[in-house]
Amino acid sequence: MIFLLMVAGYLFGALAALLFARGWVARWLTAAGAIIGGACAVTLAVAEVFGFDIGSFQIIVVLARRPWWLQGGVIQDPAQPLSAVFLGVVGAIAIPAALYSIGYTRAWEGRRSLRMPGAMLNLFLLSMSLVPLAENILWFVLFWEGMAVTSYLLVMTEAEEPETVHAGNWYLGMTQFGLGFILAAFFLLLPPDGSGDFTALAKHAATLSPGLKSLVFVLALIGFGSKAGLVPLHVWLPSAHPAAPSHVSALMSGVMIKLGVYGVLLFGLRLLGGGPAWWGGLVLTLGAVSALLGVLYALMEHDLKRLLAYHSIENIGIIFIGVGAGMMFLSYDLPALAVLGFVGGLYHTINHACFKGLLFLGAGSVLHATHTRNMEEMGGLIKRMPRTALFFLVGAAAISALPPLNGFVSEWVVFQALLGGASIPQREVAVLMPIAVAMLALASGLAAACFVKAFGITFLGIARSHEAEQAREAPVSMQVAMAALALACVVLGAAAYAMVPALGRVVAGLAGLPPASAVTVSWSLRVPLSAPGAVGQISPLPILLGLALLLVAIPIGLWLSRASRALRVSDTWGCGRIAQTPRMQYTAAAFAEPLRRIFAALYRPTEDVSIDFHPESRYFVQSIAYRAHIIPWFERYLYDPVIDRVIAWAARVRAIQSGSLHAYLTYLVAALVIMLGLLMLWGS
Amino acid sequence: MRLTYLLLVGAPLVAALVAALVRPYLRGVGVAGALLSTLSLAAALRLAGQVLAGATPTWGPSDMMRVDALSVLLAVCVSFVAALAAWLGPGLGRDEHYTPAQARRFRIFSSLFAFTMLIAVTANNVAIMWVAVEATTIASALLIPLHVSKASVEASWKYILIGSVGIALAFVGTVLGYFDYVHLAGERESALNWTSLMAAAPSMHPRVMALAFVFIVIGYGTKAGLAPMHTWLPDAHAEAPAPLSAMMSGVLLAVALYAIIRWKVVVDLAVGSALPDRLLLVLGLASLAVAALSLVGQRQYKRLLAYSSIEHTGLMCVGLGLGPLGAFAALLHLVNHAVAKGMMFLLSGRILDRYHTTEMGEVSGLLRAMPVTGGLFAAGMLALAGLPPFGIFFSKLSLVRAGFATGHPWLMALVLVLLLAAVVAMLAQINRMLYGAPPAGVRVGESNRWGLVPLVLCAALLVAFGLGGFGAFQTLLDRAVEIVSR
Amino acid sequence: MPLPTGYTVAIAQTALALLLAPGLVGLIRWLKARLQNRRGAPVWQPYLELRKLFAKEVVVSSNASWLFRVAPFVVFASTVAVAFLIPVLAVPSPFDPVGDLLVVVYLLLLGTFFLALAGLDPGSAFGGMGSSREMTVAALSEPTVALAIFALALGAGSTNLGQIVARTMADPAAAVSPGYLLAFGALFVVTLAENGRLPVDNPATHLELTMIHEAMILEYSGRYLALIEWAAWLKVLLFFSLLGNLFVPWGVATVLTPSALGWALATLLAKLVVLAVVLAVFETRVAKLRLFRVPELLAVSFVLAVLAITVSFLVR
Amino acid sequence: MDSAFGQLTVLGSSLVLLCGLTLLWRRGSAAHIGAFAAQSVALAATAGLIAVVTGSRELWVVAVILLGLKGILMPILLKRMDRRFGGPRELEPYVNTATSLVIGGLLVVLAYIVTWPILDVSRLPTRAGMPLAMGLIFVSLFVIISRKKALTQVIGFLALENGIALLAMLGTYGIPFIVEVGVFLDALMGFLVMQIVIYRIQETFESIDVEQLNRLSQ
Repeated sequence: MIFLLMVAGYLFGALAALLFARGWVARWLTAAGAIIGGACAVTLAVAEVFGFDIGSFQIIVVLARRPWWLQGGVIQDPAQPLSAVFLGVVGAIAIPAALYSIGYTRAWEGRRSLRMPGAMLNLFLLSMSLVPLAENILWFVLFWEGMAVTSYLLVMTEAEEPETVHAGNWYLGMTQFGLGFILAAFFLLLPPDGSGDFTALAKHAATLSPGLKSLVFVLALIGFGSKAGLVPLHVWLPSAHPAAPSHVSALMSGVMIKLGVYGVLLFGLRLLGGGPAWWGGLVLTLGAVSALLGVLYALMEHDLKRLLAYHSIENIGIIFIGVGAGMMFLSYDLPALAVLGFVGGLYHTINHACFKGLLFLGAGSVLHATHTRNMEEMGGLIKRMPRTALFFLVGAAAISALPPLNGFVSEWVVFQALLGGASIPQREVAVLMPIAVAMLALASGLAAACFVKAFGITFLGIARSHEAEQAREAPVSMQVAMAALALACVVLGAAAYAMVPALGRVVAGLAGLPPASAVTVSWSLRVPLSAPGAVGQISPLPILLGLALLLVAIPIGLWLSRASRALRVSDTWGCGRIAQTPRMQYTAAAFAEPLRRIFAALYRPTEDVSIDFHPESRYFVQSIAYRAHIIPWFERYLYDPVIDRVIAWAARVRAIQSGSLHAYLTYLVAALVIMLGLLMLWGS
Repeated sequence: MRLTYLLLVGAPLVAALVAALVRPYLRGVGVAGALLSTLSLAAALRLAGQVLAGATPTWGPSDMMRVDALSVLLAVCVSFVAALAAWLGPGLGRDEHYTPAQARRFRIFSSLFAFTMLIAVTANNVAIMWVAVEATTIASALLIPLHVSKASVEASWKYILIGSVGIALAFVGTVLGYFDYVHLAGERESALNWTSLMAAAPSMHPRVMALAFVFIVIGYGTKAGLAPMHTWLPDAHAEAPAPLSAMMSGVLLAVALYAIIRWKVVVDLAVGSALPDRLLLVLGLASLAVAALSLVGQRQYKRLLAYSSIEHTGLMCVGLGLGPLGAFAALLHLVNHAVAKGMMFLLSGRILDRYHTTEMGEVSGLLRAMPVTGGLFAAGMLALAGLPPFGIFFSKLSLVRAGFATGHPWLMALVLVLLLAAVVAMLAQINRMLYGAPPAGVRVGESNRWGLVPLVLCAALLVAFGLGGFGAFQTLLDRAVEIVSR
Repeated sequence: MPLPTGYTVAIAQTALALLLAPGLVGLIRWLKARLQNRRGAPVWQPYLELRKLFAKEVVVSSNASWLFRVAPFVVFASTVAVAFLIPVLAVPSPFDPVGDLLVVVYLLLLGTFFLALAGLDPGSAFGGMGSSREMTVAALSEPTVALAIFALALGAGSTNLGQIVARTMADPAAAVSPGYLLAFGALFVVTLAENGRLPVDNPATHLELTMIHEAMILEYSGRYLALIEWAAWLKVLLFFSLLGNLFVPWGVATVLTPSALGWALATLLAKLVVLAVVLAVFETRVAKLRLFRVPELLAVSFVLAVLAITVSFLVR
Repeated sequence: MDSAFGQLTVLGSSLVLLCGLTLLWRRGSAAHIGAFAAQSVALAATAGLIAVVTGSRELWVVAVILLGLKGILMPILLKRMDRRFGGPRELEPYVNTATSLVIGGLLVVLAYIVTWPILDVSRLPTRAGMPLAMGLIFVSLFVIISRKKALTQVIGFLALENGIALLAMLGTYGIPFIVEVGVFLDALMGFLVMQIVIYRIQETFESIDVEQLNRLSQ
C-alpha cells in the first residue's frame, strides 16, 4: 500500500514536470511528488528496521505473458531489512533534496525548462528506491540501469559547458564498464533452470566451487566498486558529481554510490553467503586506500563541489573498511565483531548520506549565490549568508568526525571493530587491522584539515571577488532543506543507542551471522552504547548534552566572575600595514601548501611561479602568478594507456575499409576460403 | 487469408506500377504509395493475427509460398519500415530537394524493394527466397545514386558487385542443398521447399550440407553485412537517401539474416548444431569487433549508424549461435533494431536536410536547432546503446544471459568489452552533435512537424518493447523461437 | 561523614585540573628559565596573566564573524569536557562510560578545528598560516595517537581510560611491558606536537614565520585570549595526567575515601612535577624544527607506535 | 553408354572451365567477351547433351535460353559497351598473367579438394564434372578480384553464374524449371542494372577503371 503510494508519488512528480515544465506550479508539484515518495520510502524502511508492523508490502507485477526474466516477484517481502536500510537512505535524502530543488531551480526560470530535470529527478529517485527492493536479476539490472540513465541525463542538465559533456561521457562509460562486470557476476550464478530469483541464485551459489565463487565476488566487487567510486575505479566521480545540479549531486554522492555498497553486501552476504578471509581483506584494503587517496586528492581541490566529491570517495572507503572488516571476522567466525563491522559500515552509510547531502546542498547555495565553484573567488560569505554557513559548518564538523555529531559515532564503531581485529587468530592477518586503523585515523585527521580549508576559505575572511561581496542568502526552501539535514546529523549522532541495535538486527542472520537476539541492546539514555564485541563504550547523548551545558555555563561563569565585557571593533593587525586587502589573506592553495609538500611523493606537484617586478626596482613586485598542478596518477597511467591503445587499434581496423573494391572482394573470397578451412577443421 | 496475403505482397507491387505508369509524376502517386504501404502493413498484422490463431497458410504451385510465425514476424517488420519510408520519403510534395523524376524513381524502386523483401520472407521455396534476395540488390542498387555524385555512384557499384557475388555464392549453397536432397528423394517440384528440406534433413549427408552452409553463410552474410563481407554496407548506407538507408539497415539486413536462419534450421538437423553455431559465432564476433572499433573515431554520423548496424547484426548472429535462449534474444533484437534503425536513419535524413553535411564535426546544437529531432536522435542513441527503458536493453540482456547459460563466459566477456567500446564511442560522438550552439546559417526550429509523428511513434514502440508491453508480440516471438530452435 | 559520591569527586577533580593547569605551565616556564640561567617569572605568573586578561577589554577585528567569538568557548568547553573523562584522581569515574580515549582525542580535535577556523576568520595572513600549520600537525599526529590507543587497548582490552588504569594496576608487569613503554614514547611525542611545545612549536615565540599556535590566536585578546590560553594549559595538564595515570597508575584512588583521595592528589602532583621537569629539560636541550622537518618527528613517533602494536601482538 | 555420357559431359565442362581460364590468360575486352560467349555456348551445349540423354524437355528450354541469353544477347550488349567506352586493353592487372594462370590451376585443385568428398553422394554419371564447375566458380571469383576494368568484372561475374549453372546441371540435371526462369530473370536484370551503373560510372568518372572508385573509405 505505502509502497504503491511511493511509486505513485514519484511518478506523479515526473508527470507534473513533464506537463508543466516551468513556473512555480511545476517546481512545487515536482518536488511534492518526490517528497511523497521519499516519505513513503522512509516509512517503509523505518517500519522494517525498527520492526513496527505496517503490513507486508510485497507486490507481484502481473504481465499478460511473462518472458523468462519476469518470473518471480519484483518487490521483495520485507524479510530483507538490509534492503530497507538503503531504501530508507534514498527516501531520507530525497525529501530535503526535493525541497531544496524548489528554490534551486527557480534560478532556471526563463533559461531552462524543468521538464527533463524534474522528470528525471523523480525517475532517478524511483529507480534508486527500487534497486534494493529488486528480487531477481532482471529487475535489479533494469532499475540499476534506469538509475544510471536518469542520473546520466541529470548530469547532462548543464551540457552547455564542455566539461559537463566530458564528465557525462566518462560517467556513462564507467557505468557500462561496471554493468558488464555485474552482469557477469549475476549470470555466473544462474541456476540450470534459469530462474533469476535471488533466492534461487543463493541456493545455486551454495553448490558452486570456491574458485568460481571467488571469481563471482571479485567481478561483483569491481562492478559495484565502480559505482561506489572505489579507487582506482573512481575517476568518473569527481567530474560527474559536480557537473550535476547541486541537489542531484547531493543525491548521487549521498545515495547513489551507496547502492554500490548494497551490491557488495548483496553478493558477499546474501548470494554467496560469505567467503574466505581474503575477500574481506581485499575489500578492507581497497577501502583504506580509497579513504586515504580520496582525502589527499580532496585537499588539493579548489573547486568546492569537486572537493566534496573526493570526500565521497574517502567516506565510501571508510564504509568499505567497516564492511571488509565485517567480512573478515565472519570468515574467522567472530560473529559479534563481524556484526560490529557491518553495523559500522551501514551506520556510516546513513550518516554520510546525511552530511554529504547537507554539504552538497550548502555548496549549491554558495554556487547559487556566487555563480562560481572556485573557492579562491569566495570568502566572507558567513556574513552574507549566515544560515547557510551555519549548516555547512555542521556538515563540515560531522564529516570531520568531530564529536558529538554522527560522523564521529559511526567512525567510532568502525574503529572499535578494527580494534577488535586483534583477536583474529592469524597474526599476519591481524596486523592488517592496526594499519587500517592508522590509515583511517590519518584520513579523518586530513579530512578535518581539508574542511577547515573548505569552510574557512569559503565562508570566513574577506570576500575575494565581486560576486562574493554581492552574495545573497539562499531562499527559504533551500534553508529548510539544509536545516533538516543538519538536524539529522545531530540526531543521528545522539541516537546511536537506537541506531546500532537496529542495524545489528538488520545484518543479523545474514550469511551465518548471529540472530537478532544476540545483537540487540535495549536502549535508554543512561545505558551507554556498547555494542557486543566492542572493546570500549561511549554515550554520545551525554557528550552532546555535556558540551551544550558547558557552552552555556562558561559565559555564565564569566558573568558571575565579573570578567570585563568590554568589546572594541578594530582592524585586523596587518604587520603595521594600514589597509587590509583580500589579497593579504591565506588562499586555499596556500592553506594546502604544507601538505602538498609533505605528500609530494604522491602529488609530484609541478609549480610555476611567474613574478613580474616593478620596472624601477626588483625589490617591488607588481604581480605574482602561482600555478601548481599535481599528477593525476590513475588517469595518466591506468586509463589513458588503455584508451590510446583502443584508439590505435581502431585506426588499424578502420583501415580495412580502404576504399578499394578489389580489396573488398578479396576479403569476401578470403572469408570463403577460411570458412572452408574451418569446415575441414571442425567438420570431421 | 489468401486475400490478406495478396494485399501484403501485392500492395507494394501496385504502388510501383502506379508510380511507373502515371506520368507526369503527381503528388498523389506518393500519397497512393504511402497508403498502399500502410495497407500492406495492415495485411501483415492481420496475417500475424491469423498465424497466432494457429494457421500456417501456404500458396502457389507446390506450396512455394508459406507463412509461419518467423516469416510473419519479419513481414511485419519489413512492411512497417517500408511504410515509414513511404510516408517520409520523397515525392509527397513537401521537400524541394528532389525532382519529380527522382521522386518517381524512388517510388518505383522502393516499392519494388519492399515487394522483393516481402517475397523473400514469405517464400517456402528456398530458391525463390534466393531469387527474391538477389532481386533486393537489383531494386535497391539503382536508388543509391538518387542524387548522382561520384560518391553515390561508387557506392552503388560496390554494393551491386559485392552483393551479387555474395548472393551468387549463396546460390551455390542452395544448389548443393538441392543436389543432396534430390539424391535422397529424387526430383520433384517441391524439392526446394523449406518444409520438404526440413522433412528430409535428418537423413541428409552432413558433409554436403556443411559445405552448403558455408556457401550460404558467406553468401547471405554478405547481404547481412557480416564482417569481413560488410565492406559495401557503410558506403551504401551513407550514400543512399535516408528512407532507403532506413529500409536497408532496418530490414534488408534482417531479411538476409532470415535466409541464414532458415538454412541453419535445416543444417542443424542434418549436421548437428555444433558446427553451424561455431561458424555463426565466429562471423558474429568478427562483425562485432570490426564494427565496434570502426565506431571509435568515426567522423560521419550516417557511417556511424551504418557501423552500428553491423555491430547489431553481429550481435544477432552471435545470438543465433547460442541455442534457443540466444535465438530468442536475436529475434527480439532484430525487431527492436529494425524499429530503432529505421527511426535513426530517417532522423539523420532530417539532420542532413538542415545542416547539409554528414560530418559530425560540423553539426552542433542539434537540440537547439531541432528540439524534437534532436531529442529523438538522442533517445535512439540511448536505445542503440542498450539502455532502458528501450527494448534493446532486454535483448542485449537476454543475449548475455544466453551466452552464460550455454557456457560461453569468455565469449561473453569479449562481447561485453566490444559493446562497451561501441557504446562509449557512439555516445561520445553524438554528444558533440547534440549540444552547443547551432552553426551560423542553420535555421532554428522544426520544419515539417507532421513528418515527426511516425518517428515519435517509433520511439514509443521502442519504449513499449522496453517496458515489456508484449502480450501477443511475446507469443509470436516464442513461436518464432520454436521454429528457429527445432 | 558520608563518603563523597563519584559525581562530586569527578566534578571536583575537573575543577582541580582547571585550578592546577596555570600553575603547571608556570612551573614549566620557571624550570626552563632556571635551566637557561634566567631568574624567570614566578610559578604563579600564569594566574596573574589570567586575571589581567579577564579584566581587559576585547578587541575584535572588523572582518571577524560570530564564529570568531564562539570559538574560544567551544575550545574551552571541549577541553573541560575532556577533563571530565580523564582519570585525574580517582577511577572508576562515573563519566568513564561516557567517553573513551577516542572521544578524548576527537574532542581535542574539535577544539583545534574551531581554533583553526577562528584563525582564518579575521582574514589576516598570519591567522591562515597558523591554522594551516596547526591542522597539518594535528592531522599528521592522528595516526600515532590512534595506534597508541590501539596498543593500550590491546593490553587493557578496552579503550576506556578507567578500565585501562584499573587493568594496569591489576598487573603492574604490564606497565613495564615493551609495548607500553613504546606507546608511552609515542604519546609523549604526540603530547609535544598537540600542545605546541618544542621542537614542534615554540610557545614563547611571537616571531611571525615560526609560530604555529600563537599565529592562529594572534587576533585574540582579553577574556577570549584568557579562555584559549587557559584551555591550552589545561590541555597540557590533561596530557600529563594521561601519561602519568595510564602508564604509571599507582596512587590513583580506586575507593573514594579521603585518605585515598589525598594520596592520589599527592601522587598526581608528584607525577606532574616529574613530567614538568622532563619537559623543561627536553625543551632546553632541543632546538625548534623547521616546519617541514616536523613530519619526520611525527614519523618517528608513528614508528614507535607501530612497534608498540607489533610488540603487544607478539607478547599477546 | 553412361560412361561415354559421363566422358562427354566432363569434356563439355572442361571446355567451359577452359574458357574461364582464358579470361585470366588473354587481355583486352574483345578477347574476354569472346571467351565468355564461347563459354556460354559450351555450357548450352552441355545442357543440350544432358537434355538429349535424359530426354528432359525443360532442360532443352534451358539450353536454348542459355544460348540465346548468354551466348548471343549478352555478348552483343557487352561488345556495344566496349565500343562505347572504347577503353584501352585491360589495364595492368593486379596479378600478372603467368601468376594468374598458376593461381587458376591451384584454385581448380582446391575445387577438387572441396568437391571430392561430396561426389559419392550422387550416382549420376555427370557428377565427375562437378569439381570442374566448382573450379570455374573459384576461377571467375579470382577474375573479379584481380582485374581492374568494370567491364571485365562483369564478365567475370557472368562466368561465375555459368559456373553455378554448370554445377546445378551436372549435380542434379538442373533445378526446377520455374526457379530456373526466376534465376535467368535475375541474371538478366542484374546484368542490365550493372550496365546502367557502368554507364553512370563512365559519365561521372570519364573512365570505367575501378581503381578510381576509392573515394569512400573508413
